[in-house]
Amino acid sequence: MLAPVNVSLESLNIMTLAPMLIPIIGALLILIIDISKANLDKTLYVMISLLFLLLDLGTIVDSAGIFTASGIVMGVFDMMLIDGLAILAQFIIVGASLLFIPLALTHSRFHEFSYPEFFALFLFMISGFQFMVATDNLILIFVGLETASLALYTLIAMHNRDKSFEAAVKYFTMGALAAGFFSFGSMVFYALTGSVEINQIAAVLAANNYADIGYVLIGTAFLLGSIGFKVSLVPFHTWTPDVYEGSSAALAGYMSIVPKIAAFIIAMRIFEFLIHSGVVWLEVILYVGVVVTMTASNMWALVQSDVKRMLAYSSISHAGFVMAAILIGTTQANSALFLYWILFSFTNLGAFSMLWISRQKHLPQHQRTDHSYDKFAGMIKTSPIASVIMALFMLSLAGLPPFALFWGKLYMISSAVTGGYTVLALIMALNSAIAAYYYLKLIVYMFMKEPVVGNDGHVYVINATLALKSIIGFAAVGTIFAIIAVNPLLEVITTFVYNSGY
Amino acid sequence: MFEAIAFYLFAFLTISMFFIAVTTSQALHALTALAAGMIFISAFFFILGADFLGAIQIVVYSGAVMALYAFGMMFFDTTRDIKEKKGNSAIVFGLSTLAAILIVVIFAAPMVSGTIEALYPVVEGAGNTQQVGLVLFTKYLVPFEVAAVMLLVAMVAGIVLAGKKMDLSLTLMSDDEVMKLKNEQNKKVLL
Amino acid sequence: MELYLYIALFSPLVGSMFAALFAASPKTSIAGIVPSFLLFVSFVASTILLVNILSGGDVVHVEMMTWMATGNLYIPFGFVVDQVSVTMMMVVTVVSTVVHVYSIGYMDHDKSFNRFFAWLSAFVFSMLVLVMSDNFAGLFIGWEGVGLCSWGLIGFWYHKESATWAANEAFIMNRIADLGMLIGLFLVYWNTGTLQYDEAFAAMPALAPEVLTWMGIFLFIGAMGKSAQFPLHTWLADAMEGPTPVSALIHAATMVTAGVYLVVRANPLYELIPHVGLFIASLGAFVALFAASMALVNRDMKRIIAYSTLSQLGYMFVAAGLGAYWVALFHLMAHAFFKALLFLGAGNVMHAMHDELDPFKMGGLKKPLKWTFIMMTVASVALAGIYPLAGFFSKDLILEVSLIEHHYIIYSVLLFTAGLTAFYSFRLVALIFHGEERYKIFGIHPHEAYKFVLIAMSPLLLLAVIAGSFKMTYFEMVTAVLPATEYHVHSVMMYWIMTIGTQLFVLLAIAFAYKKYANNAIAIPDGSSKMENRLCYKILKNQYYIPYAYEEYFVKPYRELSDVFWKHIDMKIVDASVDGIANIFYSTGEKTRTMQSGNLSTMLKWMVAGTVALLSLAVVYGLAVRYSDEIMLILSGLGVQ
Amino acid sequence: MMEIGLNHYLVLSTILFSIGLVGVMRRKNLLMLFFATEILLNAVNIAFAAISHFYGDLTGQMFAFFVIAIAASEVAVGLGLLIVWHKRHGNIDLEHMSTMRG
Amino acid sequence: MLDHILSILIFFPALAGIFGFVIQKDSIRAYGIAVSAIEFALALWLWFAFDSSVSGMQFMEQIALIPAFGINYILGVDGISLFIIILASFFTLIGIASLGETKDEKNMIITLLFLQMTMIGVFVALDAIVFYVFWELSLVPMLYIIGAWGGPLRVYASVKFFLYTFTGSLIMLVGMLFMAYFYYQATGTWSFAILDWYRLILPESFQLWLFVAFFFGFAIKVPMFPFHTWLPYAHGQAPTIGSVILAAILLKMGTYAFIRFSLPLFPDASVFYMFPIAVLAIIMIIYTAMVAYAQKDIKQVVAYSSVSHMGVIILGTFALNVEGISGSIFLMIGHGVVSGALFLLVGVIYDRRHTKMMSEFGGLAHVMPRYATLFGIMMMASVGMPLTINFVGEFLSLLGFYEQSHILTLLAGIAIIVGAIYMLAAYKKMFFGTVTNEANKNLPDVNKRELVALIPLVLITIWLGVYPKPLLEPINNSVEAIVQLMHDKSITEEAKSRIPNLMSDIEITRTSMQEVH
Repeated sequence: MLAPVNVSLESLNIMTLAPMLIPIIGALLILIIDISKANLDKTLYVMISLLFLLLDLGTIVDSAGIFTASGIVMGVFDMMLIDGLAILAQFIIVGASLLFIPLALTHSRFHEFSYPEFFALFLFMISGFQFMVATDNLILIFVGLETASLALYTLIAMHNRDKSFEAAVKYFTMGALAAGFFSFGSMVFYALTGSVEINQIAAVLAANNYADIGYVLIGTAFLLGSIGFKVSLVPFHTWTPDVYEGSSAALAGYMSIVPKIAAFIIAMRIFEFLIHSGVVWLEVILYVGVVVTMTASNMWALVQSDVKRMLAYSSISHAGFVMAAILIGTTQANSALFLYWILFSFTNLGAFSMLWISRQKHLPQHQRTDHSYDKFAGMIKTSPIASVIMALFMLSLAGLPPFALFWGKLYMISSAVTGGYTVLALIMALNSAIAAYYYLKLIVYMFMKEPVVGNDGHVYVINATLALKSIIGFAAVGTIFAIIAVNPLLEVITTFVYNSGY
Repeated sequence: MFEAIAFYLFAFLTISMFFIAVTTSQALHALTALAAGMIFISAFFFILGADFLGAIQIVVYSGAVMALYAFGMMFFDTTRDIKEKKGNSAIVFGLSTLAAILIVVIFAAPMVSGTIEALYPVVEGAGNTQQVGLVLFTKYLVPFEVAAVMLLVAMVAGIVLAGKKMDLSLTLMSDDEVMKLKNEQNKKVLL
Repeated sequence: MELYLYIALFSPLVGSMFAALFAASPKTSIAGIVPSFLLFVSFVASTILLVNILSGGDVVHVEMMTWMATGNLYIPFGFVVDQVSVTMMMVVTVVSTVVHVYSIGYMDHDKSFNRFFAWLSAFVFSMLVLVMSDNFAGLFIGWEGVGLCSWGLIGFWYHKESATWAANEAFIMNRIADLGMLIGLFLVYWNTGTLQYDEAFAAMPALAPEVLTWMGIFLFIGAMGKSAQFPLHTWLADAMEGPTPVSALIHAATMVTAGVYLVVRANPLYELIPHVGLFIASLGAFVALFAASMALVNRDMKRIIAYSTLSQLGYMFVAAGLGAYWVALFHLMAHAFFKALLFLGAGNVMHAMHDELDPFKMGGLKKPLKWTFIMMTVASVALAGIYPLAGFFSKDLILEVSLIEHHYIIYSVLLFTAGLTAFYSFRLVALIFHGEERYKIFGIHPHEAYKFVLIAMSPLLLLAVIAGSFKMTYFEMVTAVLPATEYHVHSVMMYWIMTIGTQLFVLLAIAFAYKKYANNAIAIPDGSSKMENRLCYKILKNQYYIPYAYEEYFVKPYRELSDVFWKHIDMKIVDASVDGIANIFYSTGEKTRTMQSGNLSTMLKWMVAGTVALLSLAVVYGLAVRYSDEIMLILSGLGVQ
Repeated sequence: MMEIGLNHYLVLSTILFSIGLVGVMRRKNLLMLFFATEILLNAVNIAFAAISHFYGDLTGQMFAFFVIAIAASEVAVGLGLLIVWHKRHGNIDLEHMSTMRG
Repeated sequence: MLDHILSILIFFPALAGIFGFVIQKDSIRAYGIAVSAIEFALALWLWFAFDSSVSGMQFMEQIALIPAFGINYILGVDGISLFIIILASFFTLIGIASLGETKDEKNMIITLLFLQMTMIGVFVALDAIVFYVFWELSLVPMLYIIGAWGGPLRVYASVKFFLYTFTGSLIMLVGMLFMAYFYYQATGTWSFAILDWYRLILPESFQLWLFVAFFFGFAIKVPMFPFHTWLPYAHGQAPTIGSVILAAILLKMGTYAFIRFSLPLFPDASVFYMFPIAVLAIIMIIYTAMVAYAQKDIKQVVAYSSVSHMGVIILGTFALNVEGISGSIFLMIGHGVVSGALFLLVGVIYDRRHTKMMSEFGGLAHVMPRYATLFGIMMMASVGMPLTINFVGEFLSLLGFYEQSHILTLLAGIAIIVGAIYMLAAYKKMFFGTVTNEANKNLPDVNKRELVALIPLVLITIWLGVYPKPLLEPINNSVEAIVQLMHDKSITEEAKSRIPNLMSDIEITRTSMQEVH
C-alpha cells in the first residue's frame, strides 16, 4: 500500500510559483471580463496586461532578492528551480513583453488586438516561457514550451491574413516535429539515467563516466534538433523568415527575443554540462553550427528585398552569435549571452517597432511586401527623425559603437577570446562586417535615395500613436545610452550567472 | 513467452497500421489505420503494466483526438482520394531509413549503465492508477497544472481560430470599414 | 657684415614678392624696375662682402633661426659668406642684375611681364640660398628652389606645348638627381651626425672609405642633374624653350653650375676619395666632347649655346674632379660672364628676327645689329679661349691641370674639344652675322635692341674681356678655403709650346668655321645635301638618339606601365579581389536562398535532414569511441601511429 | 530473442518514429501530416512506458502522460489553424502555402 | 575648464550639432561657422595651454564607464595628437566656411559637426575601447556625406568605404580584446587603458599575432597597399568637403594609431615586420604614384597621391627612430594641409564645370591665374618642395628610415620623382596650353569664399615649411618618450639594436662631458 504523503506547506516554497501564476491570473481575468462584457476597448486589455506584467516583474525582483540572499531556491517538490539564469531570463521575457504590449495601441486597427483572447493568450504564453526557464525538469520544460508555443501560433494566426495563417501553419507543423524530437531526446536521456531532471542526468552520466556515449549523443542530437529549431540554428531555421514575415512586425520583433531566450536557457542547462564533461562531439557540432548559422543567415540576409525578412535572417545570425556563448561555456560567455540579449532586445524591438508604425493596411501598387526596402527610399527627406532613429537601430544591430549591441558583441567576442576560441572570435567579428552590409543597405535607402513620388512621409508613421512612439523613444534612448547601463548590468548578470554555477 | 508473442504481434500490427497511415492515399484509410495503431499501442501500455496510461491512450487518442480528426476530415471534405504530388521519395525514405538504422545500431547495443536507481519507484501492491495519482499530484503537480493551462490555451485558441471571430479580417479592412463594423456590433449589443 | 649678408640674400626675395603682387595684373614696368633695383642692392651688398673678404675680414657666418630639429638632427637656417660663396654671390648678382635689366627690355611686349620678374627674382633668391647656406639641407633648399624657378621659367610661355613639356622634363630629371643628393645627405647625416658643412667635413676623415665613396657618388649624382651631365643632360637643350634671359641666367651662368659648386664646396670629401674625383673628371671630359659634338651640327642658335654650356660644364668638372677646385670655380665664374653675354646677344638676335632660331635663316646681321655682333663675337672669342680674354685663363688652366696630373687622355679630349668649341662658336657667329642676308626672304626687318639693354649688357662684355686678369687675386682669395694647388707646367718651354699650340689649334678651327660658313653661298639646309645624309651627321643631329631613346625606353614604358597598373592591376586584381570576396558572400546567398523554397515539406525535410546528419555524426563518433581499441589495433596494423 | 528487453521496445519505438518521420516528410495534405506527428509522439510514448517498466520508475509514465496531453492540445490548435486556412482557400494542401520564400 | 577641455572639445560640436536641428535652414551656415570657430579657438587654446616640454600625456581625464570590464573614459593629449586635433578643428572650420552651394545644407553641417566630434575623439582617446568607439563612429558621418552628396557611384563608394574599414577594425577589435585579456592574465584586472598596456611586455610570438590584428584595422584606414582601393572610389565620389576631411584627417587616424598602438605595444613585432611593411610602403609610394599618373580625373590623381604620401608616412613611422617618427607625424599634418587644400582646389573647378576630367580643361592658367597660382603652390608642396610643409615631413621620414635600410630608402625616395611626374603632368594638362574648350573661356577665378579657405592653407603650408619648430618640438618630446619606451620594452636583440636607446645617448654624452672636464 502506498503511504500517505505528508508535505509541509513551507517546504513547497509556493512563492516560487508566484511569477508564473500572475500572468495566468491576468489571463483568466481577461477571459472573465470578456465573458461578462464584450466589445470593450483594447486599451483596457493592454492596461490589464501591463499591470499584471508589472506585478510579475515585481515578483521576479522579489525572487531575485531571495536569490541574492540565499542562493538557488527549489520549490514545489523540487520542480521549480529559481536560479540566476531563471531570474535573468524571466527579466528579459517579462521586460520584453512589457515593451511589446503597448505596441498593440496602434493607430490603425488590426485584427488580433481587437479581441481580448489575444491578450489572454499572450499572458498564458508568458507564463509558459517562465515555467520553461524556471525548472530543470524536462517534463515541465516540455509542457511550458508547448503552452507558450501553442499560444504563440494562435497569436500569429490572429493577425488574420493569408500570410499569417501560412506562417502559423508552418511554425506549428515544424513545432510539432520539434516536439517529437524533444520528447525523443528526453526519452533517450531518461533511458540512460532514469531521470528527467537535468542536474540528475548530469550527475548520473558523470557517475558512470559517460560509458554510453553513443546514447548520450543520440539524445543530444535530438535535443539539439528541437532546441535548434527554437533558437533557429541552421538548418532548423527555415521557419524563421517566413514566420517573421507572416506575423505582424511587432510580434515578429517579440518572437526574435522572448522564445529564443527561453530556448537559450534550456540549451545552457542541457548542453553546458555536456561540454564541460568533455563531450567533444557536441563542442564540434556546436562550433560548426554556430559558424554556419552566423555566416549562412548573414548571406541570406544580404539578398533580401524586404526589411522585415532581412531582420528575420539577421536575428537568426544574432542567435547564432549568442549560441557561441553556450559553446564557450565560461561564466563570462554566459554573462555575455544575457548582456547581449538584453541589449539586443532593446534594439531589435526598436527596429521592429519602427517597421510596425509604418505598417500600411493597403500596399501601394509598386510595393510588393509590407516593408520592402523601396518603401524607405529617401525617408530622411520626409521624416528625418524617424529615419535617424531607424538608422540608429540598424547601426546598433550592426554592432557599431557606442550603440547598445556593440557592448554585447564586445563582451561576447571577449569571452571567445578568453575562452581560447580565437578563430571563433575572428569569425564572429568578420560576420559582423558581413552583417553591416545589409543593415547599411537600409540606411542607404533611407538616406541616399530619392523618395518615391507622392510619398509625403506620412507612411512611415501611419500607425504611430503616443504609446508606440514612447516605446520607440525608450528603445532609442536605451540604444544610445546603453553604455551607462552596461556596467551595472554586467555586474548583476555576472553575479547571478556565477552564483548559479554557470 | 506470452509477453514475447504479444510484443511481436502488436509490434507488427502497430508498424503496419502506422505504415498504412503514412503511405495510403485514402484519407479515411489513414485515419482508420492511425486509430487502430493507437489502440494497439495501448496494448503495449497494458503489457508494460501502465494501465492508467493505456486507458488514457484509448480515451484521449482514440476517443478525443481521432474524433476531432474525423470531424476535421468531414469539414475539409478530404474523404475522397488525396492527390499528393510525389516529391522526391528517395530523400524521404533515405533519411528515415538512415535515421532508423542509426538509432537502431545504438539501441541494439545494451546500455552499460544497466542499473538505474528509480527515483519514483513502482510500489508493489498498489494499483498503477493509484501510484500515478500519487506522483502526479505531488511531484508533477506543477506540470499537471501547466498542462491544464495548456489545454485551456488550446481551447481558447481553437475557439478563436475556428470560430466566427476570424471570419472578417480587421487587418485587411480599411479603418473606416472597421469603424462601421464596430458601430453595427455595438448596435446589436444594445438591441 | 651680417646686415649686408641679409640684404644680399633677401632683397631678391623682396623683389620677387613685389613683382608677384602684380602677377595677375597687366604689365607695369615698376614690376620690373623694382626687382632689378633690389638686385642691384643685393649686388652692392655682395660686393661689400667681397671687399670685406678680400681685405682679410672674417668669414661671415650667421645662423638665422632653427629650421628642423628633432632627435639628434639639428638644421638651422645658417648662412656663410666665405671665399667660395662670395665668388658665387658675385657671379649670381652680377649676371642676374644684368639679366634683370636686360629683361625689362626683352620682355617689354610680353603680357606676363610682371610674373616673369617674380619668377626671376625668386630664382636669384633660391640661388643665393644655395650658395650661401652653411649646411647641406640649406643647399638642398636652394637646390630645389632653383629647380622650381627653372620649371616656372622654362615653362614661362605655358601656352606652348613644347615649353611646358621642357619645363616638366627639366624638373623631373632634376628630381632624379635630387634623389641621389638626398641619399647623399642621409649618408652624411647618419655617418657624421650633422649636416653642417664644417662639422660634417671635420668628421669625414674618420669614416670608412666605402662610406665616403658612396657619399661622394650620391652627392655627385645630385650635381649631375643640376649641371646636366650625361646621362641627365637632355633637359638642358630642351630648356631653351624658356625666354632667352632665363637661358642666360639659369641655364648658362648660375643654376647649371650649382653642381660644380657642390663639388667644390664638398672638396674635403672629394679630397678623400680621389677615385671618385677621377670618375668625375672623366665624365666631365666625356661630356665636354659629347656636348661639343652635338653643337657642331645643330641648327638652333640657343641649343648650340646650350650645348656649349654643357661642354664647358664638363671642363669645370674635369678641374673639380682632378682636385683643382679653385680652377673649376674660376672657370665657372669666367664662363658665367661670357656665356651670359652670348645668350643675351642671342636674345637680341632673336628679338630682331622675331624669335627665329635657325641661324641658317639669318646671315649678314652684323650691320643692323652692330653692338650685338661685337658682343657675341667677343663672347665667342672668350669662349674659344683666345688670349687675353677670360676664357683663355680659365680654360687653358684646366688643360694644364689635366696635363700636370698626368691624365693625358683627358687632356687630349679637352684639347680636341677646345677646337670643336671654337669651331661651333664661330660657325654660329658666321652664320648669324656674316654672309648673305638670308632673312630677307622672310620679310623681317631686324633692328637693334634698346639702348639700355645694350648698356646693361656692357658689364658682362667688360668682364668677359678682363675677368682673366683677376686670376692671381682670385687664387689668393679663394685658396683660403680651397686646396691651394698651383698648377704650373714644370718647364717654361713646355708651357709655351702648349699654350701656343692650343691657341693655334683654336685659331685654326675658327678660321675653318669662317671659311665654311661666312661665305655667301650658304643655303638653308633642306635635308638633301650629302653631308646631312651621312650617318654621323644624323647621329649628331639627333643628339645621339638619346632623347629618342629616353622617350622610347623610359617615358613610353612608364606611361604604359602606369596604365597597366591602373587598369589591370589596381582595378582588375586588387580592387576586383576585394569586390570578389564581397561578391562571394552575396552570390552564395543568392544561390542558396532557394533552400528557403517556402514549401513546408522542404522545410520539414531540412529539419529532419539536419537531425539525421547530427545522428550519423553521433553514431560515427559513438562507434569510434566504443570500438576505439579495435580501431587503434587496426590502425597500428596498418602502420599508422 | 524471446526474452523481450528494453532494447526491443526502444527499437520498436525508433521504427515507429521513423515511420512518423516518413509521414512528416512525405505528406502534402496537412491533415495527414498531422497524423504523422501523432505517430512521432506515440512512438516515443511506447519507449517511455517501456523504460518506466524496466526501471520500475514512474517518471516515464508521467512523461508519456504529459506527451498525450500535449498531443491533444496540438490537435486542437492545429485543426483550428487548418479550419481558418480552409475557410479562405478551400484546401489544406501545403503546396498552396508558399507565398513567402527566399 | 582647462581640466575638461578635451571633453569639451569632443562633445561641444556634437551638442551643437544636436542643437543645430532646430535652426532655420538659412541660418545654419552661420551657426556652423560660429560653432566650428569656437571649436577651433578651443583647440588653439589647448595648444596655448599645452606644455611643450612635457613628453607625457596632458589634460588627462578619467571617468569610469564599465569598470567591471576595465573600460574607462580616459582622455589625454600629447605632442603626437595635439596638432592633428588642431588640424581637425581647423579643417572643419574652413570646410564649413568654404562650403559651396549644397543641397540639404543643414544636414551637411550637422553631419560635419558630428564628424568633428568623432575625429577629435579618436585622437584624444587613451582607452582602447573609447578609441574604437570614435574610430568606428567616424565612419557614419562620412558614409552619409559620401552617400548623400556624392557623385553617380556614391552609394557603391560609401558602402565600400564603410564596409572595408569596418571589417578591418573588427579584426583590430579582436586584437584589442586579446590585448586586454593578456593584461588581465598578467595583472588580474581588466583594462583597456592604453597607458596601462604600455607597461605590458608581451612575448614576441604574441606580439607578432596581435600586431597583425591591429595592422588590418590600421592598414585599411591608412590605406596601405593592397587595401587602398576603397580610397579612390571614396574620393572620386565624395563631395569636396568630404574628400577634404577624409584626406586631411580621417586617413591620419590609421597612421596615428600605428604610432599610438602598434609601435609602443609591440616593439619587437614592429621590428620584425618593419621590412615587409616598408616594402608595402614602397609599393604604395611608387605603384600608386604610377597609377595616379594614369588617371584621367584630377580628383583621382589627388586621391592616389594621398595613398602615395601615406606610404612615406608609414615608412617614417617604421623607421622606429625619433627622426622618422617625428617626420611621419609632421608629414601627417603636412599631408593633411596639402591634400586638403588640393581637394578644395579640385572642388573649385568642379563647382564651375561639374567635371573633374582633365581632358576637359587645359590652359586654365590663362583664365584663372589666381587659381593656377594657388594650385601651383599646393602642387609644389605636394611634390615636396623645400620650405613647404610636406618637405619637412618627407625629409625627416626618409632620413629616419635611412638608418634602417639604405636600399629601401633609395627606393622610397623615388617618391620625389614619381610624385613630380604625376603632379606636373596633371598640372600641365589642366593649366598649361591654350584654352581649347569653349566652356572654359569665361570661368570666373577663385572667389572670396574660396580664398577664405585657401589662403590660410597656403600660409600654413609655407609657414610650417619655413618654421616647423613650434610643431616639431612638442612632437619630438613625445616621440622620444615613445622610442625610449619601445627600446625599454623590446625583448629581442634585433629590436634592441634597431630601436635607439635615447637614454644611453644622453648618458654617454654626459659621461664624455665629464671626461672632458
